[in-house]
Amino acid sequence: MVGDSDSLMNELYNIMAFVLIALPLMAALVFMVLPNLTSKSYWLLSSIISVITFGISVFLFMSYDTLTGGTQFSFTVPWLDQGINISFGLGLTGISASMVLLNGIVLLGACLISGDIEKRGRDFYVLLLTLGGGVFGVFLSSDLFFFFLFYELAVLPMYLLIAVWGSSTDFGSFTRSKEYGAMKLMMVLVAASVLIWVGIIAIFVETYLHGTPTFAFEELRRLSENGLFSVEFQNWVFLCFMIGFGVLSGLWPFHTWSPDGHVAAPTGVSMLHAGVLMKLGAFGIIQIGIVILPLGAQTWMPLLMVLGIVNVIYGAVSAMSQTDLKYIIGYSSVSHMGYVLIGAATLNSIGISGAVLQMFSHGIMTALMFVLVGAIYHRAHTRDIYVLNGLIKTMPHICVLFIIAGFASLGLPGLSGFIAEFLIFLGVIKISFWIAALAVLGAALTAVYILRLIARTIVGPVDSSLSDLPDANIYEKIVSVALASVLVAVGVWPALLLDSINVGVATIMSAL
Amino acid sequence: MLELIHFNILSVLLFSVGLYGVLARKSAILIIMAIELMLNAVNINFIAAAAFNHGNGLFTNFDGHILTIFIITIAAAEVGLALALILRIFRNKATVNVDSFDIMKL
Amino acid sequence: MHLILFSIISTVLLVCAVGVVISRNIVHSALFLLFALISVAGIYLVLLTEFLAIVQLLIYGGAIVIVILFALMLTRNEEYPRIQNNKLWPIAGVLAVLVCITMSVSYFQSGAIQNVPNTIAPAGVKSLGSSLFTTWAIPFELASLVLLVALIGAIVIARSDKDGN
Amino acid sequence: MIPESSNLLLLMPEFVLAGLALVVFASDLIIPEGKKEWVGRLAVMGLIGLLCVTIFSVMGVNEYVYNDFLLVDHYSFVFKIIFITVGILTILISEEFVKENLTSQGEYYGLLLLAILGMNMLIQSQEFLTAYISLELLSFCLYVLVGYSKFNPKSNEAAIKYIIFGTFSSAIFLYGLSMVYSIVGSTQYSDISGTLAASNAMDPVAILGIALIMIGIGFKIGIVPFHAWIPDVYEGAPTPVTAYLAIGAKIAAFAFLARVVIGVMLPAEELWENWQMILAISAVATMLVGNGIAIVQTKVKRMLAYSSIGHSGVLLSAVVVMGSTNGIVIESLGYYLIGYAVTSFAVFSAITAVTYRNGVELIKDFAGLSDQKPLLAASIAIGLFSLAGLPLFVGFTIKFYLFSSIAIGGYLWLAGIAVFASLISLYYYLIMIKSMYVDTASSEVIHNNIIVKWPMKTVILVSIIATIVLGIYPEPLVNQINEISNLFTP
Amino acid sequence: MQYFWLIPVISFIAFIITSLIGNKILKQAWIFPMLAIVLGLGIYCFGLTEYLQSRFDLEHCFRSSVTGMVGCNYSVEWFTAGVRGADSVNSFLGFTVDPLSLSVAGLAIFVALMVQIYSIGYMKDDPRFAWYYSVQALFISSMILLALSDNFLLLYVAWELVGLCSYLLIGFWYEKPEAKEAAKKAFTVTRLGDVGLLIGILLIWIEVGSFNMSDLFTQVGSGEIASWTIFSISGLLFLGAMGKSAQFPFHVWLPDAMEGPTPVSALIHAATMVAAGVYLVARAYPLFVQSEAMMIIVSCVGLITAIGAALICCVSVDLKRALAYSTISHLGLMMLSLGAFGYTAAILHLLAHGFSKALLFLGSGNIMHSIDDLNINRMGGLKSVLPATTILFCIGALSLAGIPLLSGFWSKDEVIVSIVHNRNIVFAISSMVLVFLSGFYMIRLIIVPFFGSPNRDYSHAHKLPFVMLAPMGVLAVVVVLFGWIALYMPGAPASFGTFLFYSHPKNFHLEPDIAIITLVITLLSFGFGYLIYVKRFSIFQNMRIKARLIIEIVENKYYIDELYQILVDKLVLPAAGLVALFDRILVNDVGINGPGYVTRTVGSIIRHHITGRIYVYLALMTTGMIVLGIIWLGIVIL
Repeated sequence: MVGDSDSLMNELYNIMAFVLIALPLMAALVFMVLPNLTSKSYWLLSSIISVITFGISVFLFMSYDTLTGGTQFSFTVPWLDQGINISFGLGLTGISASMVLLNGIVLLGACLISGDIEKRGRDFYVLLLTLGGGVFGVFLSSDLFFFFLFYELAVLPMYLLIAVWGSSTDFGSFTRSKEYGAMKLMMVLVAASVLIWVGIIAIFVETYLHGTPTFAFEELRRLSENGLFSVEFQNWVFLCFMIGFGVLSGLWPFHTWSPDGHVAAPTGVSMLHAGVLMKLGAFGIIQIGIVILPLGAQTWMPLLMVLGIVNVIYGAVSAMSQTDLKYIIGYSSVSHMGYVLIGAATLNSIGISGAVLQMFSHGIMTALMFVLVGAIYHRAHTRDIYVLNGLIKTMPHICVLFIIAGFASLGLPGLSGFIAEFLIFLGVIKISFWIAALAVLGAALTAVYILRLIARTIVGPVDSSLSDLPDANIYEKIVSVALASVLVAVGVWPALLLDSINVGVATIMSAL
Repeated sequence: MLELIHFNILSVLLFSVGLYGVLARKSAILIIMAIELMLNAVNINFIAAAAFNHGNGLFTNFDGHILTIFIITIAAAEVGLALALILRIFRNKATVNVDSFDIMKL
Repeated sequence: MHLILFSIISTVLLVCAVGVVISRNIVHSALFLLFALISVAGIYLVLLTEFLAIVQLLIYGGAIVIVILFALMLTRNEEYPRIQNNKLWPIAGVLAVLVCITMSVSYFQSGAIQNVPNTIAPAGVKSLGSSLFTTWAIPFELASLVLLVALIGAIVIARSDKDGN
Repeated sequence: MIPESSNLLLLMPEFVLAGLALVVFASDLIIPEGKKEWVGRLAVMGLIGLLCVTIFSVMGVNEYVYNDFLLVDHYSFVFKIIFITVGILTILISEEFVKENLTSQGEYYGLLLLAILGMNMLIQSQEFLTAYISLELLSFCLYVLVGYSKFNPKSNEAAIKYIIFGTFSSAIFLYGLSMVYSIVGSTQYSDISGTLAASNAMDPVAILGIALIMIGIGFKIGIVPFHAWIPDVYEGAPTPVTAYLAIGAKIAAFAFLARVVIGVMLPAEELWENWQMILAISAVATMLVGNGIAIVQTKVKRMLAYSSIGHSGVLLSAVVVMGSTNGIVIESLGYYLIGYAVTSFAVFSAITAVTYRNGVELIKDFAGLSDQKPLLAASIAIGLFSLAGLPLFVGFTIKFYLFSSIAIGGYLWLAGIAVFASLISLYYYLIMIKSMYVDTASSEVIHNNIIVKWPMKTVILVSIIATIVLGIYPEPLVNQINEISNLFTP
Repeated sequence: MQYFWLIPVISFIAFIITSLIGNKILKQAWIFPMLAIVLGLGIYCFGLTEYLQSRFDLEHCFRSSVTGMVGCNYSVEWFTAGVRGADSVNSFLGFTVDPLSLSVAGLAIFVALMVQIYSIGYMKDDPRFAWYYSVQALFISSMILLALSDNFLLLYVAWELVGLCSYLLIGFWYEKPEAKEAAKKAFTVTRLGDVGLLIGILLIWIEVGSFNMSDLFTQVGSGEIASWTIFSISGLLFLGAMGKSAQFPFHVWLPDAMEGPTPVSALIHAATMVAAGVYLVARAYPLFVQSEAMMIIVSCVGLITAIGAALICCVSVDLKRALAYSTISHLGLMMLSLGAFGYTAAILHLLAHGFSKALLFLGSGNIMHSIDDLNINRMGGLKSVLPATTILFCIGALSLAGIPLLSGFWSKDEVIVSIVHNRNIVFAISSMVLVFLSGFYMIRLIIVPFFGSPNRDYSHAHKLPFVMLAPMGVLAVVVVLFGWIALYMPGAPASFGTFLFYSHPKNFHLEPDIAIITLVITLLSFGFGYLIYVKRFSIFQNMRIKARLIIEIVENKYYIDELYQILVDKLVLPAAGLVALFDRILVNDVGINGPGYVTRTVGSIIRHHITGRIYVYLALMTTGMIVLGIIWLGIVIL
């Protein structure tokens, strides 16, 4: 590098990744110590923090040099080099660049719109920032141990966030209390992480017995390339990873925690939960599963593909008959995550880049939908689609953006949903025609239930009881317009994201 | 002729009788007595081993006997403490039957 | 001659031990315990360790049994002399027999026990005393602390407080 | 004539401790009735002084003392430091409790000090008799402490159960020792392991003797067949004593078990292989039984008792893997014990603070604690999350370190079950956290009459900060501990 | 020619501007879209003249070997995914200028201009006037993009955007429940059709490796693609076309789409959007031609749709629905002609039908505007109230009926010629029946509303502003003159046949016998209509009673609508309900809560071994001891 000023800059660059994680977590710790101010002041503080993190994440995304690729901003510090060799490594790859940006945006949105939390504001923001910090950590860490640590850290606050600030709903024939939703979510996610933990330990033991104990991705990748992991080993460890990470990204039989979690969670939390938390699973499968255990990936790819397609169709069909807005969005995110899983299962570069783009676009889409549904619930105190109708009359801003989000989710060209799904279809058609056909059919089914939802609740004659509801407040307006504009921008010009994603996928494909 | 095996068998028998006493008896005091029997069985074993093997191998200066002395002292201390506890519980519940000590279960 | 003496004392010992465990009357079992401890002292004599026999007699026979009798006297309630076994006693019997079998099988199988010279070496008081205070000094100190703790503990527990809330 | 390798100065900490105990007992006479907590404070200052004495006198020493009866090395140094700190913290948290609930308060602190002495000697001893006597010293102190609140029938019942169970198992321990003695001729660990390794056809009497000794120790650490006493004793005992039992006694027992396994078992490879499988089964059973039953508990102390059984199962699985190949297992065990101690203090101190005045027992009585006493609720929550092994707390790193070393030892399936057990434990910890944070305060149990004085507050803050800091940056602590792995090259 | 991409871009900008600041300048909101469309027309005419004088810059333009027409395409890189070089997909924003795109784009721009002028008057007092114009602008930009795009991906993007605009415009008055249901139905049905299109595009990409149409046609031409794949790709594309052009199974949405404002129906559901399906088949014609089976399917579907729709049109009561069915019928006719290798005829008919149907719809708009009712039985005698509309309406209707000298005659005749030549006798006869039916319903739509005795008072019918009549006049002129281009076109290509053709240009030549037969049949149908509706002969009344059952079926549109409704209500929704129930009960309560419940019960069972009594604990301990002892003795002794 030229001159020391550059190395200083380079130095400054490298710790930027660390700052991005440390800032929310430090802020959470500081909040704990602060004397208890009003919830509003904590809201203000956490919004400032999230604006800064958003700035850094945009900076990281922008300055990711798409020509060189590989992991940049790498920052490693030996953490525990006695016995088991764990070093705190961070690094930004092509894929994690867009994911970091996604998390920056969604975290900022979540903080801004949760201004209406009165009860124990401080604890809410402490947990929210820990959640955000944890997710940043997962995307940035280049070390298996810290990947898992941040992965668990992101799951930790979910219980309290949902159980304390959530809302129970009574559906007549069955009730979903917030405690039930929170407990189920926590137990399913930690049960999934049991599988991942066993997998990680198995990998570490292999490296330890091989004489080079390590957790770093690069090392593991190099070891697995020159054949350290036998095929049977890769098979069962990849299976653990697939199910473990799959559960978090709503894999079919284990998906029920996500809709129930959404129904119970407050708006900001379900934004982060659906927008970002579910992406950790898919990110894990791609970043760890495929890179470190390529042979295992190849053996289990058909199963993941089939489960993915089941996810898509099953999610779309069950969304069709839901009566609660959040349930519909919950099942639609299960269906969209099915696309991501199919994309990852294609194991070809188009499919995976489609999957990553879908992760990004679905993240933004669901976050937008949850902001709007949260706003509707905050005003109409019900999410039952039979009760709500003709909302566009009273809340034009919210409803127009809801229509935009709906059309993005059904894959209308010009919005990011289409490009991502199209790339996944291209990836899948190379594998098998029928799965691609079913996937496209899934998109059509999405159209059916989205249009049914819009026709039933948004447009149509106004009910007398709902006629005096106020429109979105200033924060909801800003956040929703920002998210919608991101959707349109990525939809019209996907090269914004695809350049960095392609580079990231290239490194992954070289492992296969 | 008298061999070590006889003493060992004797201590085994005494030990198992003591064991039966501990398991079968209802009154706490009798359980304490049974434990005394078991400890005596242990002492017999120690002294017999020390006496017979004196001289060969590591059996130098009658460690068995010293061990017995320590065991007797500890046993004495233990009986004292156990009976104190039994009296305290008798004062509260007017019975020493082990069956009735089950406020805390499951 | 030793054999005859040993067999007499051991039968007395076992009879009394069984008596402690079987008898219906609590005072009888206490007395049986006293005789059992005395016959153990006899066993020590057979093993030519007079000092230990005296120690056994004094401490066990004298102190411990007396304390137990005191405890029996203090904890009299309506069904004073009669004591029953708890309803688990058949299982206890089976367990005790099983333990006895396993132990004795291990003794019979063990080669080391067999080829032990069958001469009994007398243990003089002088050698016991010297090794007690030289090689085993640390355990001796600890034993004293244990006695101290037992003492304090017994007092703390058994002391009846004035206000006795 | 005291044997030649008798550098008694190395036992300085023990003598000082014994003296301190006697001084404390004596001071009880002088200090008037109302001010008994000063006895405790004296004891604390004494222990802090003792801490310095131990650090200066015994740091980095590694030699046999007193004709190979005791081994003063880094292993015992680390655990001595742990025991003293545990003692200090226990005295601090029990000050309020003793003042409010117990009679004859002075002796309480003296017994605690003697218990610490018993633990120190227990882990230093290289010979079974000293081990037995210090075990008895420790157990006697604990018997008395458990039965300390005389007028509470639960405490009496717990003490009776504990003493009967204790003496019965020490009788078994002694019988095992006598069998081993009649074969080996001496009670030194080195001699026993020498004869065991040498004798080709393993002698049944010696093997059975070792088995009975292990059963005696097994009772102390509370693994499956011998765990039945733990719930009743933990529930019956006064809360600070429960804390001491769950932390101090458990660490001492496991340190002693590790000492015995390394000293006696490892040299005899073939013997140890069979033992490993038996201990592994018992570890699995302990984990599942402990965590399984804890789910359905309604009383807080009983739930914590079963959870500590679960943790003993985890620790036992670490002992199982303790092959002579690598020191990593010992490091992870030591690190786990320290982490466990710190976290349990965070939980137990807060629970003592909550329960000492209004005798609350059920989990649902903790409802709404987070509104009335946020610090206590936060301390319990952080402690429980760390016990469940969630990140950023010390619980996660210690569990990760331990499970990786178990897996390295070749027992990956055991590590898998251990991870599964910590999942189950998360469930009932969450129930507790739910009652504190989510449920609203029930009318009849009011928590705001609790006043948390400075000693309790310092303990809570110290343990919370330690739980978080050790979780985030364990480097210095682990460096300290990993010298004990040189145990394998004495 | 290379500035064609400006047309969609300008109107897209107009869309953005109007939607952003529309409601501020409510009344003048039409300025920007109007400006955009005029500019577009200018660029279009400039480009058209440049093309006609064949001033091609050879670097971009070349004569396609397969279709034989000269096309110029310009493209710019859009995005590329996957590892560059290895298996990656790169997409381009490209557009092609060739006779097909020129003609369809011309139709779209011209009719859009007319409709925009018309709707200034028609939509004047609507509260969301600005939103109407912004969506109009978006529609025009996406329609032109559809016409111009040179690769299937961009085509699909435009295809969906056009669907979106139709959804927004049908559901324009979203307060009315029927409007929102119609919009939902339209978009869902077209979306189901698009599934086929998308899968087809995926298959194309697999075969050809890129979305570019010219690559596909070269590969098809050189025979590298197997016949089965050609059939499946073309079948899937045709599925999409059927969806958009409301062919037989997918036609249900078009009649309901009449809920939207009439100018919208005129522009979208008459001229441009519905023609997109025909345009797609024409664009992919080299593909369709390769598989004989496909051509038969296209013609059969076209035929069935045409006949079925025509029958319904004869009995339908609502004027706009009647016109919708006539559109479906004519689209079926175009598909039939494409199926019968009548490439030029189909496109010519598309243009002619576009202009005349737009005229008819604007006419119905006038009626709607003045008397606010569209039920033709309640009208009658309108010629006295709206003389100008009557004349214009008649011109449009007669042109579609195929009266000579009007544009409809030329194209319809050309279509019939190609059907007779290339298809067997069944098609010929049925096309004759079709001619009769179209003549009959056209005359019916003229007589019943306009002539005959007025059966309601028209006193309050308000006058039509000039701005509504002018565009109809211009359209009428075009309808009259347009037919002649079949004979003569300015510039290099002498006539339309040589301008737009498939594989070899062939000039238009009038087949005297077929022309006469069709003319006779049309006049016959006129007479027949006259007898029924003016003279009201009794024999027709009792014939109507006798054929009660058949008419009743036709009136309810063969119950297809009800069939779909039943299909959805009885099959899809309950199935969805079942899946949701299955999900909640089986997957959730059993699958997820199950293990939790099992562990809890196991926990509560095994806790009973802690009985609280000390001797049980001790017994437990001794059993443990004995078991261990036995194991050890077993190991040591055995």
